[in-house]
Amino acid sequence: MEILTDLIRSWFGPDKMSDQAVFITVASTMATIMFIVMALCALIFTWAERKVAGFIQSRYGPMRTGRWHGWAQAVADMLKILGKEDIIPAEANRFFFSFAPILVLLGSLLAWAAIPWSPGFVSADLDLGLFYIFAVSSLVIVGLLMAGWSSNNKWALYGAARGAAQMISYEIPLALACIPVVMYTGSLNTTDIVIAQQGGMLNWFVFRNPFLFVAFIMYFIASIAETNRGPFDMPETESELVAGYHTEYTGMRFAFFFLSEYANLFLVSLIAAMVFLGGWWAPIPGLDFAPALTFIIKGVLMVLLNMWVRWTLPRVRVDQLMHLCWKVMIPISLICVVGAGIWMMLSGQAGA
Amino acid sequence: MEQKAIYELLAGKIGAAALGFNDEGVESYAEVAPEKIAEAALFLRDEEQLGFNQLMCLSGIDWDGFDENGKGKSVAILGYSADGKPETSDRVGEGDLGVAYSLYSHEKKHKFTMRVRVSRERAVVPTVIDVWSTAGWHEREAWDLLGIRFEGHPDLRRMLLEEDWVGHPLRKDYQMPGQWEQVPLEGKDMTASPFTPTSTPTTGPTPGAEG
Amino acid sequence: MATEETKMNSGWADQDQVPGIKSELMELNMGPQHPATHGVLRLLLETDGEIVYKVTPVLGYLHRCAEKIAEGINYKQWVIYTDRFDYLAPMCCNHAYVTAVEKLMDVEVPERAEHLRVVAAELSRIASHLIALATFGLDMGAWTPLLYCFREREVILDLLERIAGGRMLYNYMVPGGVRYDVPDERWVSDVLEFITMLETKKIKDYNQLLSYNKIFIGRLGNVAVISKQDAFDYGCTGPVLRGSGVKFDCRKDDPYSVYHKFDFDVPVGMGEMGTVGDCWDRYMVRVREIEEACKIVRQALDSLPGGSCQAIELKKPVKVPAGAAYSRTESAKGEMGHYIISDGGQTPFRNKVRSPSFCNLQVIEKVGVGQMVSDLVAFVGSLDIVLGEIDR
Amino acid sequence: MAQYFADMYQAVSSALIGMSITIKHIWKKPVTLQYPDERQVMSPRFRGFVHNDTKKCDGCGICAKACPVDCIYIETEGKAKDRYMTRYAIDYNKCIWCSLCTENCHADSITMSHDYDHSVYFRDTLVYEFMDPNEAKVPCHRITRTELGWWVEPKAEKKPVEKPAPESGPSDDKGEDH
Repeated sequence: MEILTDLIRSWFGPDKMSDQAVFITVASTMATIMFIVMALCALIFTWAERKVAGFIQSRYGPMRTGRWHGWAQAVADMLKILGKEDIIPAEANRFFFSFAPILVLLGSLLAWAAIPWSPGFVSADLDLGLFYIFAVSSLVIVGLLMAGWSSNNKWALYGAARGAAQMISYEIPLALACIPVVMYTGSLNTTDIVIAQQGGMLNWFVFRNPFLFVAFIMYFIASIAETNRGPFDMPETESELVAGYHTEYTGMRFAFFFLSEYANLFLVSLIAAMVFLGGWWAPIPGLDFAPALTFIIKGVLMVLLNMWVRWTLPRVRVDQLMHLCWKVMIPISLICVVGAGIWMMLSGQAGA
Repeated sequence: MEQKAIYELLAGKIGAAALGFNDEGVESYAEVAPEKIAEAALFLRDEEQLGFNQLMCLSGIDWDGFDENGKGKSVAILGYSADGKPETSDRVGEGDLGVAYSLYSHEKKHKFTMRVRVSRERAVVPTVIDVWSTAGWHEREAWDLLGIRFEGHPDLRRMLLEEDWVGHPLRKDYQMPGQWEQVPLEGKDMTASPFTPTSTPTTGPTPGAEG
Repeated sequence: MATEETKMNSGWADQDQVPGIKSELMELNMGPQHPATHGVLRLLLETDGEIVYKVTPVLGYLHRCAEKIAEGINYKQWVIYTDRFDYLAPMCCNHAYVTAVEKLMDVEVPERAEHLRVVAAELSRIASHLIALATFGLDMGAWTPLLYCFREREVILDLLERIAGGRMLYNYMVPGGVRYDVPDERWVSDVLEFITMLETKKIKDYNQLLSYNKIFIGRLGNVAVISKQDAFDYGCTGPVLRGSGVKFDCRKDDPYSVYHKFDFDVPVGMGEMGTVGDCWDRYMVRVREIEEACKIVRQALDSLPGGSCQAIELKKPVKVPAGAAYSRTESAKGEMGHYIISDGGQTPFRNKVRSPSFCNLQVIEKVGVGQMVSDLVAFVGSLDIVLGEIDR
Repeated sequence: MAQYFADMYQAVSSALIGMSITIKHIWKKPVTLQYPDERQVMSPRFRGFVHNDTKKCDGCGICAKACPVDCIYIETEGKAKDRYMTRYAIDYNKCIWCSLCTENCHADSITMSHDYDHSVYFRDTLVYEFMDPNEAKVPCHRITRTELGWWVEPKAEKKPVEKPAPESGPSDDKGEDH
């Protein structure tokens, strides 16, 4: 943010533009950059998901569109979705029906503001970075319920009810898993969290102490549930609820849901990379020439891990989902918080 | 246990209702009067010597036009006439309807077949659903396709056809309705098609396949 | 899941707990276009939230009245219709019909034909069980086993295509024998090689990937238990009956064709992952039956006798003496039987088909009540029904 | 309590075993064919679309009788000696690929080809006419055929007196060749 503000001030000269104008231009450019990155990542991951799924299932995946291995498949998907007719069901509640996808996309887009891409380059250097991310990402739940209720379809209602219950209950282990890290860094600011993991791979929070490693596993499982994917895709199970809360959506509105699913996926993987896997620090101290690149590579690796889990494990039933969250994940993450605290006290790092 | 002995036991139980036992054919069967069928079924299942706990198959039969050397008018498949309308025939079935029960006992490992004959006008057979629950759907199918009513059956609706379908297809004198809910049922006659296809199928190995 | 107990604690629907708020069951249509109903089955559900209170299956969407057609064409022409009953294991249905017709005729089928029939039927059974595994995993959300099972099934389809000509619908068996002999000498070794590959590597993969997966077991253990009494009462047969602990297999207890010559054992549900007769047992019985089928194929091919493979010249018509008989065989889904009444001519007078899925599905009206919606999907998947043979 | 941890351990280990199997497939070569470019070679006995070679066919109609769905339409004109076949068509809307026609044909003219992909836009075009209306009609009677030089099925040589029991019956019979 600071680099950009100095840049703009130097172009237009200090007296010409007031502070608010500069701030607005900077904020809007950062927002468009974030949106472009999100749209790009959604395109790439749609194609990547189909390829990974294909090769896991001993088939090729898309090969037709585009010359090499069907790279243009994602572009073709987008054009197809945009070309589709935009249907609103008869008795659907028009306002909520059209507002729900916007809310869902908004939820996943806002959280990108606090992601530290490289040392100076973060679009909103908030002191409550991590807290802000978890707060904002719960907007998606409201959008979910709105979509399910307003599309006047019994199956959609089922999906929305399950989706909301799942996402609300899995936010708790998600946040609890990050608390030991915050205890270590002493601040919620995302850049500080990453800076605290300087030095080689051994200095990352994942390998600091065993409690943090268990917290990372809890975080990973909760992040799969948060994005409604993998073994926890109860809200839009094809085999029971046809397509869950976005059954009645077509055309551009469905594209919003589609986009926000992959944006959420990449967002959660980036947070994992930032909080546990040392952000932009390279595994070996000497290699820190391209911080943003290493950060993105870690995010992509986490996304591939997520896809690998999705295409292997069967689906969990709704009550088992809740059982897993409340009776297994939350107790273990609480133990991690307490354990990390004791570990810090013993090893004398407290009071930072 | 031997078929004849089973029949003796059954005749002992239901007396005059056991109309006869016929075992020259490949498979022997017992004729039972319709009104005593439920009682016979209960006896066959609960008698510890017999123990028929599985109703293998319950088949409804329309005996119209059956005679031993294949000369009967059993064929009643009416196709479509040249102009596509379903053919009609004035033949009215007069034989009687019947139900055949094939039973099997898991413990004793023996089989038994029971038959019932019922006149076409009053085609009513008591249900055996409380002896073997599998009869529930079999009887609904027999009612649906052959029109044999099973009195005492909890919900005797049509099993496979639409609720408001008219007629019972497996009867020998069944004729295809002209249309069903305003949808004309006719076989499009394709005999006289002037079109010569662009490529008749080739006989060589699969075209385009290499190696 | 005991039904009364679930009704009690979530008994919102019956009595109005909160005065003034009227709550009623939600009427839900699952099917006929629904991904989890294995074909065009429609289930009318009355649910309260997740718990299902009443299931009424609606059938007939695939009804082609094959029994009426049977009264119009002769015995040989109808064999192709039996392929269309259980289109996942067509050879078993061919075998059922052809055995029934031969029971009425007094024809002595050559040994070689019987062996070829057993090999074809067992290969078809393996293909059908592979699909049962695949679609069951798909219902539970595991996408990958589907593709692995289909990859194995393709090999079986190629083998059957080389001997019978068709890939899925064969018309291979004829009353009195089989239509074609072994295509070339490599066919027998190809089948044996496939069998060993399937037994040694593939089954282990499926077990590790799906059968012993904790989520899979959690979803299937103690779910939709069919008691032994219910199984007998509703006439369930095949893997559904054996899953409930009853050791009954037509090939063993009511032997037909040359099955008495082979030794194989009959897997039975032991309730390893919950009670006897739950979904997991039915699933595991099918996995173990694949191994048994492999044993039978190997023994049948090792002792393949020489000689002709048709008792009646293919050109000659098939005439069946008058009489009526019910004969049954063990198809992939259960006991497939034909009650044929012939009046001495070339066309049957009445041909009643007893299909296993028709009886197996009826249990859903009793056991399906009180389940959750996702358990109902698991239950339908474990019954492994095929709508082609239900609606005939 | 022990069950609690046993469940957890089982869940994690079975998940990891499952994932180890799926990862093995990532670097194996996929088994699928790219359909329009690579096609599977069908076995010699494959039953594709039915093809009738009108030069050999003499309009006897056995295949039309053997067909369960009556999808073969044959029209002839004239009596005995000068009977000519004017139309031979197979209706693929009805054909069920049972190959009973190829079995009963005495002149081997009707065979199952290896074609399987003939999708069309209009159902009428699925009725295949095997005789061009303006070309010569096919004579049916044996003698007229020999006179006009059409292919005639060689007379089966007299069967030896005692009919050999069909020991090595025609195991690879008609349906098998192209």
